[in-house]
Amino acid sequence: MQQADVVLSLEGITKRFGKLVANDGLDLSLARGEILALLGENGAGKTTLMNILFGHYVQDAGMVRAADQAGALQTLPSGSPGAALDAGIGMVHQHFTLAENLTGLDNIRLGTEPLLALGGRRAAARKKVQQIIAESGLEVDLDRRVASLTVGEKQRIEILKALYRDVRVLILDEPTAVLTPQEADGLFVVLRRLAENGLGVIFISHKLGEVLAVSHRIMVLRAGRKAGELVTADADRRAIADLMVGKAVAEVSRTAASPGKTLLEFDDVHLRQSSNRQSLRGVSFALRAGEIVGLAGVSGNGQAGIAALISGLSVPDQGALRLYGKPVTQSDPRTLVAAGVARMPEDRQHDGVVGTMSVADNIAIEEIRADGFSRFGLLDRKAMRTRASSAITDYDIRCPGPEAEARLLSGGNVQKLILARVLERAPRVILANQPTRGLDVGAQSEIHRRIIAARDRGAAVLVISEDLDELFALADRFLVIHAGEVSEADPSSALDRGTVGLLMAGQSGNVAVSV
Amino acid sequence: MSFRLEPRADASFALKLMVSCGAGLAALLLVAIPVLFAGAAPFEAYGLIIQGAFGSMFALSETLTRATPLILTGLAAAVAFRAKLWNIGAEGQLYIGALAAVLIGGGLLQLPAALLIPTVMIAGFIAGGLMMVVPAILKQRFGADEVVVTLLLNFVVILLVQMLIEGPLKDPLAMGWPQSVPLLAEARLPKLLPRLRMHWGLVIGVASALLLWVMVRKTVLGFEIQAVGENKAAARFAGIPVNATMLKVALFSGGLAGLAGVSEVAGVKGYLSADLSPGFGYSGIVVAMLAGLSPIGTVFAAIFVAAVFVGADSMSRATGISNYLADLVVALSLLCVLVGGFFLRFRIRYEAAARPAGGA
Amino acid sequence: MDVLLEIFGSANFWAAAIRIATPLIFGVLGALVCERAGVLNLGIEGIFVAGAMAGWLAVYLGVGLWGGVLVAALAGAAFGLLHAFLTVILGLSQHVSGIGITLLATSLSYFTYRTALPDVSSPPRIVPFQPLDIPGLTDLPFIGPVLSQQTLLTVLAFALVGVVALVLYRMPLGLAIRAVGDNPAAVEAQGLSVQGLRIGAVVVGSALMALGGAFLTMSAFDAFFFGMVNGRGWICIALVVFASWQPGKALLGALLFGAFDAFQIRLQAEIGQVVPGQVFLMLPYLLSIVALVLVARRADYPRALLQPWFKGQRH
Amino acid sequence: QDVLKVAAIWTVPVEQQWASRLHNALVAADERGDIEYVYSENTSNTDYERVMREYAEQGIGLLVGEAFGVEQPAREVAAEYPEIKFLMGSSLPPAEPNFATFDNFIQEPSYLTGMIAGAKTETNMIGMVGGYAIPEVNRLMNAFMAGALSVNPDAKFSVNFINSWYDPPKAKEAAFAMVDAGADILYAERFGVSDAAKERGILAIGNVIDTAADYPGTILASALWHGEPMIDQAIADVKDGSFSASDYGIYAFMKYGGSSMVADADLAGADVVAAAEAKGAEITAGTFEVEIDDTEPSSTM
Ligand SMILES: Nc1ncnc2c1ncn2[C@@H]1O[C@H](COP(=O)(O)OP(=O)(O)OP(=O)(O)O)[C@@H](O)[C@H]1O
Ligand SMILES: Nc1ncnc2c1ncn2[C@@H]1O[C@H](COP(=O)(O)OP(=O)(O)OP(=O)(O)O)[C@@H](O)[C@H]1O
Ligand SMILES: [Mg+2]
Ligand SMILES: [Mg+2]
Repeated sequence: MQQADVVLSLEGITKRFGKLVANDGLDLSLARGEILALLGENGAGKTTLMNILFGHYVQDAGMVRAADQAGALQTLPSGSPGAALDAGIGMVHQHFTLAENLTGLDNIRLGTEPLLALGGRRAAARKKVQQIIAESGLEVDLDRRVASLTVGEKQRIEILKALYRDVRVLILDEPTAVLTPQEADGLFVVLRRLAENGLGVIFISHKLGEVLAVSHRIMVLRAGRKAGELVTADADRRAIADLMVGKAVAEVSRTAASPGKTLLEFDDVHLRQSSNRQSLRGVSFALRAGEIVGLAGVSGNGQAGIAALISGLSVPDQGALRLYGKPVTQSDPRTLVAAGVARMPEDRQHDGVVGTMSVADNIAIEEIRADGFSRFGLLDRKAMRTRASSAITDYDIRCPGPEAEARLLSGGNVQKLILARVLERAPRVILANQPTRGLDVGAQSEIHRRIIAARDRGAAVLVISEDLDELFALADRFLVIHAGEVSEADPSSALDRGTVGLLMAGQSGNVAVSV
Repeated sequence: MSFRLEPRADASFALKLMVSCGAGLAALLLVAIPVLFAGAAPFEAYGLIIQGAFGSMFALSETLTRATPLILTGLAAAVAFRAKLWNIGAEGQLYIGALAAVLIGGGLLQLPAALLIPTVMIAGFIAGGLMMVVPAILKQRFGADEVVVTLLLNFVVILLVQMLIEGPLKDPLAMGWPQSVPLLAEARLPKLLPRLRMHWGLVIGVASALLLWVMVRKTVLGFEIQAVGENKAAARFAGIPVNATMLKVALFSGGLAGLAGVSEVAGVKGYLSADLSPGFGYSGIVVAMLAGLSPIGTVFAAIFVAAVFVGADSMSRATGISNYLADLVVALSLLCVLVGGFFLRFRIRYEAAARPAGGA
Repeated sequence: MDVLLEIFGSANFWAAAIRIATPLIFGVLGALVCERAGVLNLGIEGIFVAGAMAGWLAVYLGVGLWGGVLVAALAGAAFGLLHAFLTVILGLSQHVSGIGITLLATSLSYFTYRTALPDVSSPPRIVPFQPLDIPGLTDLPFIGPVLSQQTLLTVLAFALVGVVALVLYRMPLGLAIRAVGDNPAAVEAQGLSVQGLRIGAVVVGSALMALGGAFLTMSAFDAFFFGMVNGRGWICIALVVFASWQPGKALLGALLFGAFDAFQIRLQAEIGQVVPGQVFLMLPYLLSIVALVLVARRADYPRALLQPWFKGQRH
Repeated sequence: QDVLKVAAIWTVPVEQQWASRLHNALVAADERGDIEYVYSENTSNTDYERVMREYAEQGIGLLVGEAFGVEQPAREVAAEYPEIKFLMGSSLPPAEPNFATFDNFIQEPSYLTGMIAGAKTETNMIGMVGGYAIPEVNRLMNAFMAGALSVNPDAKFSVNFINSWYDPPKAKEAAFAMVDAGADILYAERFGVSDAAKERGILAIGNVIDTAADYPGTILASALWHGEPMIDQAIADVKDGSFSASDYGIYAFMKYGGSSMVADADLAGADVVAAAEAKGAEITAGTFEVEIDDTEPSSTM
């Protein structure tokens, strides 16, 4: 690689958070037109490195240099996103950085014009964005308020935001975590084209398939250090996964299902639309003991409604829900939990844990009024702690102890905490909503193993996921949801990615079954 | 050079002590400015403040008397703020509680003190509580911001009190002054010591703080309130009845403020007038925040605020400075303590501009 | 019925409504600017007092009326800066800081007034802003009498509504302010300074609030009194929510409030006291609550209101 | 012998008309060297007792203040410090041995200003703006109305209480409303009312203090309260040991010079002023008595 080709160079970046060394003397360089994939377990330090590069964090040591217009590397002042933007660096953050009260266009314009310019340059901006949309295929309504956009659309706005600035380096931190396979594929097409035109791209993802498909080079981080670097053409999944985890990752194996009697049944369920939820229109399906049912679909097609119903957060407007044959149409979370329904929320940080409460509290929270954890309205702290200690060992929840605040746990460990909470009671029905979104391969396989074990014990499991790989790894049977209607596709063994993709896009059910 | 804030896990005792002393010192330095401006000697003034707040049994009693309503309104704010229910309406709830006390204890019920005092207290608690339950319901049902609603209700309640004490509740023996009929002797809270104003309200306040501490730390309800306060969505998902819990919080919060009203009428004033409270409801918020929303801390924060006011007020009289100084000293102390609390929560890290590692 | 017609048909009524609304317009605009950037400023009540006192004192000491307006704005800005330091830089509770600011601004104003003028036994007076006299305009029927009872400060208040709307909706600066009140991370990611925007908004918003106070001592009246702000600041906090954080609706809300107040005063003057006076005084507050209940669901909160934000924190 | 130490505790700022009359008298006595005067203003009723005790402990000779909101504790404090004399504004009777009372009984000049207003109104409508409907205010308004009706039975009154002691802008608005409703003379119980009168070019009646110089051409007449007779009497009584728990309120009566009426003859007309002054002479001579009516006045329309 020639010096002149380097558009970005990070040298000896070190960053500590208290005692934790998040980045430990990391070097990285990126060439013009190169797509570099940055891999690593949760908490390996990927986002931190990017945040330093972009100026959100200030490094303890090390230097960031970026090519200027003429191609000469200039040192970037640390801690200034503005300087990074000026140097032609764009970043799509791991979590959305959008003002929801503004339109897509205004989010894109934000910060690009002199603050006191009267009138702004709205029209010119629109023209430019439309041109980028035409070139990239990132279709999105620029005049809708961001609050009303789907996650996929928001992600597209994020990418447009970066492209709008004519960046020479584009950082994408887990951009596909919230995209459908089709959307992700679209994005990769765009990325390849942009790279051909000379853009340097750093791409972070936990999905090895994508990484292999799109990147030129792979850099793996482990615990803040560089664990290895590979040319993509020479890499394979196993090698990368082992490099990330530092040891061999166990394959999850699955035996054939032996479904028993129906445990949970949706009977012609209707649910009205709400601000962030698509309506359900006459949904009927059954979950049987000892099988895993995968619910596939593009997000925003009614999954949220089904999850809310099984979680006890909503009641159907019409139709019935039956648990073990008895109607539970008017239930709330507590009665469902007591009846043996385990619920894993889609957004684990938001709905799953109370961040400022302890691990022990969060494990006990669903049953806090039950006899195990309290008596006469008084908490039994000892019982809560005992339960938490055993959960921490059994589920390998990495945390300082039962009294640690839940917010200090990484995403994977939060998910393990939730598993420990809901699986401990040997539930008969399990709702696993996006069970491994954003988790690294190690955590993924652990969670998959637990879900399959629960099925083998005789639980009925509904897995909702946008990750087809995950569904194929878990599901014994597929349901596909589109526009609030659910259709059955079976047997799952006869399906392939393509047909499920078509079903998700709303093509008729017959296509699928005919394969 | 730039600086970064780093949250502290736990502040050591030494640090707490240092910060408290630092805040106190800063407050003293700031207070010196208006004192000098008014032409008095700062060091003499400092001595007089302490003497005025704690220098005699009388001073101590006055400090504690003033702290009493602040403990209760402070607890009212603390319990609500813990659940992220922003009750700015303790002032109005205080008046409603006092009104209920006067309605019940002003002759309506003839009972011995052992029964009448609890009755009056319960009435005040419920009245104040309902006063907060209404905004909580409006928030749940209609999304009406409770900050604004409770703030506005303060004005409504004070006007209502004015209307009643100029109308149906007016004391016919008060020579036309707008004040309510007096509480029966059986409804009055006894004094703690003869010839001093300190009264049983103080005991009620401290007991409430202890009970609240037990509730927060030891009970399921406290657990649920914490969960709802910290993350509503997760609490709802975990099956905690969020709305019902919020209503309980509202009832407690308003009820405690109502008790503050009862305590003032039954312990100090003896009757209700529109100037019962010089802003105890608002000061309660300050007290609660100074205490970091801790029930036990609230007691000490209330005594601190009361001592600063009583001491500074007394000092202003002794030095001949305008007595508006007292409020100024309270405000300055408050700000210093607030800034001090910041240093307990965060450490400041200075960061030199990044050095390239290993040369360029 | 006749009474109502008579009241609403009179130019004096509308003049009074505007006059009563003017300090609220300043205040509600100031609160709006602060809250749009994500900072609740409960210091408003005290900042009103500070503006009223500082502006008046400056004029009394001879800096001229517009000099007084400037001094008032600067006093407000100073307290705004303090509030911003506490809430934006240090991230302290906005409620408590605000109440602390109110306490500080009020007591400091009173203390300064009393210490500067120890021996007055009746409040000294200044020559306040004079009513408008614009040939052509003030001669018009109806409009004329309404206008000719206002001063330039009222014109300034109305103009500022336009300016604030212009900045918020037609300038990149407004875009940034609206964004920083919704999601500071979005602003930082676009290379703007979250703290800078918030501090600026709080300082400017507080200066606007102080003008509301200055109006009281320099236009509505000509002297400073203890307690004369009398809850007007708090009302602005309610009006902002009522207005859904929009300048146009803020103006409307302030005018409605002014009109109601003017109406109840006139009704009392016309038909005497049929019900206790407090009922009338209560009504604006109760109606505000009712209005709030009606608009609340549609109101769209600055999502980052009350949320401190530190650079380099995890989002 | 040491100078007499006098402390005053006001629940309002000393600019407030009521307090200012006594405050000024005390300041004057201080400047004459008769007493040494200290005071606390804007003291809330909650704090009142504490402040009383603090002054008492400082060893003052005479304490002047307002017991209206704190009758019971004020009397308790007085009983505990028998060596100190208390002269307190109060609606209740004095209490032996050291608790004397007073009030602003200036209904007499108020009656006289009412006569002048009644004679001068052309619309037969007089607007009255008060703070709170308390006896101190009511009795002045009632006397004023009686005075006006005595010369003009057709006079009508519009009464409004703004429920605040200091909100001049609000008082001004209330006054404007009355002007809009047809009033051509305003009774200015509060600050702010005369400003409205001046702006609208009509007349106003002053109360307690003389503000004629501040509003040239506006103040028709004023009922003035003079604190000096009472304060000086009380000081003298304390000094010669004759201070007793009596009602010093009588020193507000015209015959003691505790109150008076001033009128602007140019505005009111010499004959009208002369009539009022003649009535004033009757009052001073004791041949005419103004009724003390503390009930809340209401509009008569
Ligand atoms: N602002 C911060 N304060 C404290 N610790 C932080 C902060 N930001 C990151 N960390 C820590 O630094 C480590 C690296 O985090 P980082 O977010 O870079 O990981 P990552 O590789 O992006 O993980 P993931 O794949 O889950 O996104 C983590 O252990 C995290 O706890
Ligand atoms: N506020 C915080 N302060 C200090 N450390 C934190 C904080 N939040 C998280 N951490 C650290 O972050 C580490 C990993 O967190 P991180 O959020 O990167 O996980 P994650 O897998 O990326 O989650 P997700 O994928 O859901 O975003 C934890 O080990 C914890 O120590
Ligand atoms: Mg990351
Ligand atoms: Mg992650």
